[in-house]
Amino acid sequence: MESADIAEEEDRSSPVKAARLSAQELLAHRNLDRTVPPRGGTKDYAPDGSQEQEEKLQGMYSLYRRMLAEERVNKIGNLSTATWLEDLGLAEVTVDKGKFWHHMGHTDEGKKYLYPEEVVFLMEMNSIEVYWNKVPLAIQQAYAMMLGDKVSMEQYQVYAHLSRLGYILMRHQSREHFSWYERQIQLDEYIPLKERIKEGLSSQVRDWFPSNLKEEQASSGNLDKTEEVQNVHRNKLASQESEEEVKSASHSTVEHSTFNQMSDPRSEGEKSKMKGRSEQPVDDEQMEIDCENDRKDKNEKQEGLNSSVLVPHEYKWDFTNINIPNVGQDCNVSEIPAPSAELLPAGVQVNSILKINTGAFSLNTKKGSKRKSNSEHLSKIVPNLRAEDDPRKVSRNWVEYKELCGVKREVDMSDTAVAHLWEGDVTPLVRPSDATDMGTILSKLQVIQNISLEKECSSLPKPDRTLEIAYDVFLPDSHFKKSKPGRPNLRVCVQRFSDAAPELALIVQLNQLSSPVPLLWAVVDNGDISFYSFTEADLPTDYHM
Amino acid sequence: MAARIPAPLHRKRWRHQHEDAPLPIPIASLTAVTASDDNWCCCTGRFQGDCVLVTDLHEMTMLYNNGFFGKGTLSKCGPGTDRFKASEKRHHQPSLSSTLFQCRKRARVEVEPTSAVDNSTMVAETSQCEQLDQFDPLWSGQNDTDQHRTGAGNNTEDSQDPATQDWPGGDSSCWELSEDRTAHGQPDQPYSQLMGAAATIQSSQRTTCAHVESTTQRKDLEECFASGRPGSSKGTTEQKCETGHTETGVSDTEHGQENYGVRPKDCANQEDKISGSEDQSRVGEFLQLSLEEAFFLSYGLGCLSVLDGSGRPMTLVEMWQRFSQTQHDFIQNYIVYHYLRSKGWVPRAGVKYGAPWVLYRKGPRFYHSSYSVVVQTVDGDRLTPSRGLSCCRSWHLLAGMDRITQHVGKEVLLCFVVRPADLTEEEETSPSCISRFRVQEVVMKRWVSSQEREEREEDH
Amino acid sequence: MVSSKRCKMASSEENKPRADELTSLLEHPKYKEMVAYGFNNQEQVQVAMLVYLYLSEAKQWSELDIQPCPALQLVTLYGRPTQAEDMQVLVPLGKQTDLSPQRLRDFLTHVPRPQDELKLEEPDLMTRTVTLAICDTDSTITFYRITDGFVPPDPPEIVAEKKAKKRQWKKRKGQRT
Amino acid sequence: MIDLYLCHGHVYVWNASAACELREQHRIVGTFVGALPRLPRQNVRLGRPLQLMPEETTLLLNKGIARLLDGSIPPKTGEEDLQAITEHRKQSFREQSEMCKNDRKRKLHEMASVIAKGRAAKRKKLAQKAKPAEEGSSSVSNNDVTSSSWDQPEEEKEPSLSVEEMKELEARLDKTTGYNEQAFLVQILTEQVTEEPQEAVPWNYPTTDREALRCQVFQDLWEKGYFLTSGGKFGGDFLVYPGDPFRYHSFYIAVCQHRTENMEALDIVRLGRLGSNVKKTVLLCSECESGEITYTSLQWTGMN
Repeated sequence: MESADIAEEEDRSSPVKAARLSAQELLAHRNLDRTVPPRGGTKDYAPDGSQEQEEKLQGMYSLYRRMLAEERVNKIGNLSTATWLEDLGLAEVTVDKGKFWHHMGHTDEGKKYLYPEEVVFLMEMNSIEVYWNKVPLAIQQAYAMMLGDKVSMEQYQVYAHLSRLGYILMRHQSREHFSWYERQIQLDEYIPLKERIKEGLSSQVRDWFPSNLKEEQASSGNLDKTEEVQNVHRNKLASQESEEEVKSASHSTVEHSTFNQMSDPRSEGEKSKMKGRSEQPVDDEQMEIDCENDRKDKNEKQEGLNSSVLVPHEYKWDFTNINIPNVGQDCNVSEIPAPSAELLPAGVQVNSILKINTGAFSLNTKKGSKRKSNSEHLSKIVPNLRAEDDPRKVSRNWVEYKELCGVKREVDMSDTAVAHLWEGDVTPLVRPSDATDMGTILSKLQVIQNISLEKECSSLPKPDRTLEIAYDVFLPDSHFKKSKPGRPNLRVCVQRFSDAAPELALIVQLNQLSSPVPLLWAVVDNGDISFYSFTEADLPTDYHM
Repeated sequence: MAARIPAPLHRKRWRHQHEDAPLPIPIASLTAVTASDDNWCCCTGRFQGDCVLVTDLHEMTMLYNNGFFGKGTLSKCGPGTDRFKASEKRHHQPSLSSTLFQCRKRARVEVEPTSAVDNSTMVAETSQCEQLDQFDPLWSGQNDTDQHRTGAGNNTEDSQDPATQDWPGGDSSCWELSEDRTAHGQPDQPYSQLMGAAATIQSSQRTTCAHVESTTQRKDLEECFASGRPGSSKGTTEQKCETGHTETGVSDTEHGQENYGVRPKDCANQEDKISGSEDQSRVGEFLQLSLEEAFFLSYGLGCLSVLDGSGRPMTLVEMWQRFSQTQHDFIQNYIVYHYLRSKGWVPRAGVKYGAPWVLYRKGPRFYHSSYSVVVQTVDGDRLTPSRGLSCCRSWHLLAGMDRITQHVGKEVLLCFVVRPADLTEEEETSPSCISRFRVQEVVMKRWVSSQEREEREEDH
Repeated sequence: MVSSKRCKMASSEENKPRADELTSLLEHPKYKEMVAYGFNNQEQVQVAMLVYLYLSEAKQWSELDIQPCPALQLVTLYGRPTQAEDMQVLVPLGKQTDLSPQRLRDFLTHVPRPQDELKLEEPDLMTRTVTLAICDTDSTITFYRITDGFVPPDPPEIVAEKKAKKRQWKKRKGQRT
Repeated sequence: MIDLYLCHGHVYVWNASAACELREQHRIVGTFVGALPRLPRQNVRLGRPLQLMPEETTLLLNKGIARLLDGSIPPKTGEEDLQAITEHRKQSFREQSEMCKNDRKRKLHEMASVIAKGRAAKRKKLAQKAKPAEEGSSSVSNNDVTSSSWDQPEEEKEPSLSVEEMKELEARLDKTTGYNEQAFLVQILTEQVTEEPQEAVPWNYPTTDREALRCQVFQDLWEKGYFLTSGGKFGGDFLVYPGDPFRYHSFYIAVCQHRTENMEALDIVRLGRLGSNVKKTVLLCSECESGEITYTSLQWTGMN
């Protein structure tokens, strides 16, 4: 009205100024076309100055002029309202309508709040009216007031981009408080972070599974304690006390129930007391546990004792890395020649044919592509290693056997063109005696290791720059509950196109923080968003002969 | 988290999918013969410029077929496998042979005045070498050869007719191989198949036009017979064909004459002219190994001897040093090459895709490559980029790399070479530093935000 | 010459064929000519020879020849893919050659053009286009064309035409094999 | 003069006709980054604000086409302002209810004959029921009397409502609508309403050599008549269009590189391949010694 009048008075050549819509215009918006205009047909190669091209272009222009000028109009009855609290950097919801509350906003002391990106997004969705000092804000003002500080423009663009598609985005809860192990067994989903910090729940878990907590490393006391526990594990393995501890730990892990662990009633003090009296006989209760443990599979216990528990750090069961061999009929079975009897101690009988499952490590080939030659292979197996030169030497175990094989086959290539390669300090990795099968050859060649930084997280260098994971992302239509969000499907961090490309240290660090949820890098190029993932891979060793 | 992620695999539809041995060394489980010092495979290559050239036909085919090392200088992949444009062109422009001839002739004529040496044909090899010595002292050395065969045969000399100016050697060794196999009384799979049968009929190519023709294809044989080139060369070829591929060779001869009656005659005429004055500017095909491939064959498998410019075999340390001087990113590229090879994958030159390597499962004969490999050295302390240009240096380059790679159904594999922080320059001059490097593969993929939704909509 | 023990086992008979093959390369008049230019760039000579052989032997280019470019210390090539096609000027390069925009400009300005018998639809294009033959160390070659100024992409008609040609070619190839 | 707003380092155009003018008159395309009001939950077509590349901003300021304003000036909250806003809203509600009423009335009149028909039919039904009973009962109103007096010609004549009837209906309308706040429409402003003149703010771009080159290339290509958009997705700096991107595909992927900046031959291959994949020419843009921009086209030869 009045502002519209002002606009009328403006210089005709300049664009029409912003205006509040008149009642008439508001009503007209009720009948808005809700379709997105077509892309304007197939594009031409180049302008040729023809009338036809010009008309098509002008058609597009007028379509866009109309569409872009459209405003957001809604019934008061459909609109939520909120008040922007500058000091908090939050909007307090005063009227809550619609379904957004289902996956947006949070409550604190009985009040409902929205994060800036949530507010701006809802404004753009035409579902909330936001007041600041009693003035309703325009989106332009919301951009200026709410974004840019804690939420960068790029971050908002990514948030809006994904939200428009129906993804549900939650601010990423820094999960550094959870150890890698805890995350792996999804413990983090069950204990709200706040609770965890408040109640100090983590301290016990931390003793068992020391994480790479920043705080932990910062506070030397904590760190000492961790080391102490580790030492105890190492030194007093023989003692029943610690064995008991160890067992319960191993069991809880194997059975995937750490809740026992966490509800362990013993306090810190009690524990240390128990360490002290390690030479004393065990009490009944512990005996009972021991017996129970004994009843369980002994191998399981043994495994737990030997591998993981000694160094709590290694206590990780990464099932993506553990290959469970396929012992079924459907995989390639190669047979390797029997070891030479001369090298084996007397009386040792080796089955004439050793079967090895090569299929387990090969790639996902289709069933149809299975080689026919298996049968051919079978028929070709002949005794392998030749007679021993020095019959006095026999091996008592496999390591010795291998060594003997190596020594025995001291390379004598002097008659060949490649003899000089075996002279000097550096010699070829594969000796003729190693060329028994592809597996052996490859293992000889494998002198360069994969870094597998995962296992060395404590020694991981800090990246030069810091970048935070911005959002946890849940797929559209996932049965999302704000109260119990569960594990997100994706996580996303935000970069500008002009930012430095990700360096390894950063990739590793962020992947670790996000693990086991895949992390996406949203790269924003002036409003254009592309997503990339950088997955630390470990290509499978692949052989098929 | 280091994860096993499925590699993008696209199987090739290829007519000859027989699998050769995966590496050019005798592997007991395949040959059923225990590998030992005296049946070890030994090839010889020549370090020249920024690559290593292998010239022996048998070695060439073995290195290519058994593990896909190197590339034929005149072919798209393996030596002598190329039958693409040349034959195509000939089909339409029968006169091209003559252009080629003209071209060669011109090449000769133009050089003659400038060269002090007599360029006349039929020069004995020794005198050629002398010329060479005068001309370029760098190459003065006589080439060294090796005994490359398993269970060295004695009919090598027989089959090598000294009058044959083309592709000497090769085939014979192949035949010898099969004989070798029979001698050992091995059943089933012919050893020659494992160790490079493709070489068998290579020699036939010279009897047609000068360009390279495919090896095991019938047509080559047809042409070979049809061209009816007189002389000992034909004799040997026929003889060989009869020995091994009797069925193929003989039965197709007449039939071939019909089909290609005109063209080969054309060629033959040209050939006659050329052979009349012995076209000595004709150069055969080599197998060109990249420095990384050569070093792997020597250091990893111990089956390649590399001669330096003077024909002296180089030790591993010498090779390492010379190679890293020649190619500034040799070390980082080698580390990645070796690492991937040691996992059973086949890395090959990736220049076509703008990457140092492209990575095949099994080999280019079976699958399209799965990854474009990008190499970036990082400092062991900080894991930050330390040297070299790579497309890891900006989002622009990464985005570009991703686009190219995606376009051809591959993924980008970033290989970070972690150089130990305490590695001295001195230590880097010996290949014993190799095991101190470590590698981290990172698969880069683009994620399309709308795909999730689209897939859902498709479901409904 | 070589006195090591390796020499004795490499008997002279076996030696001959290989020597012959390599000498056929080293003795090649064009190779000699390239070396005779005396450029301080041995590697480029190697690459140039590779490209020369590939184009002459495998691709059968017509009127293929070499030309020195002393200003840039480069061996360059020129020739026609087929007799019907335009003359192209090529600069063979290793994949690791350091290039800068300035260097590319230098190619455009300094690489000599063959003066004789130019059959060009667009004569001035010749003076401002150079084909880079970029070689990997395993002898893979890729060819990219640089041109001074703006060269718009092919309009759809021409793209379609080329596609049809390619399809035809493939079809013929299929028939033949 | 077109107003650009600087907001947290980014430059936005909030006004719809300004955005259109930039494109139609000045070949400046920008990127829309806001949700489209008519269909907000999609990413295919976005709406205001229009975000400008820094190079676009630099050009517009250099050419005097636009001015840069501070985008983060908070709205005024003085008594008068508040009152004006409240007043505007009240006024709007009054008008809305008025217009709604009028609208309904208009509809009512349009529908009058239908209503009358309905009523007549109803009445007839009633009458038929009532016939056996007493006729002309006391409960019948005046209106009824009048209409009943027209009972006979009812079959032939179109039924219509009397003036009184209309009034009664209108009164009922007045009662039901008008004061239900929830039904009132409000606008969520996209662009802020500013009446006061604003001072232009400085624009600090380019700052680095690379940015300077990008600006120079952008301006040079723009002056040659091309449309340009950001080219990061294609691994380049800009996409260069021969005409409006609405109607034409881009010709070139512009890659800005300093004259002496080294790249490997491998980079050339990568760029060339990028271009050939999408049937575009790669345009290497660098400054020559004289400071002008030189362009080198890079294309795949189609040869292997």
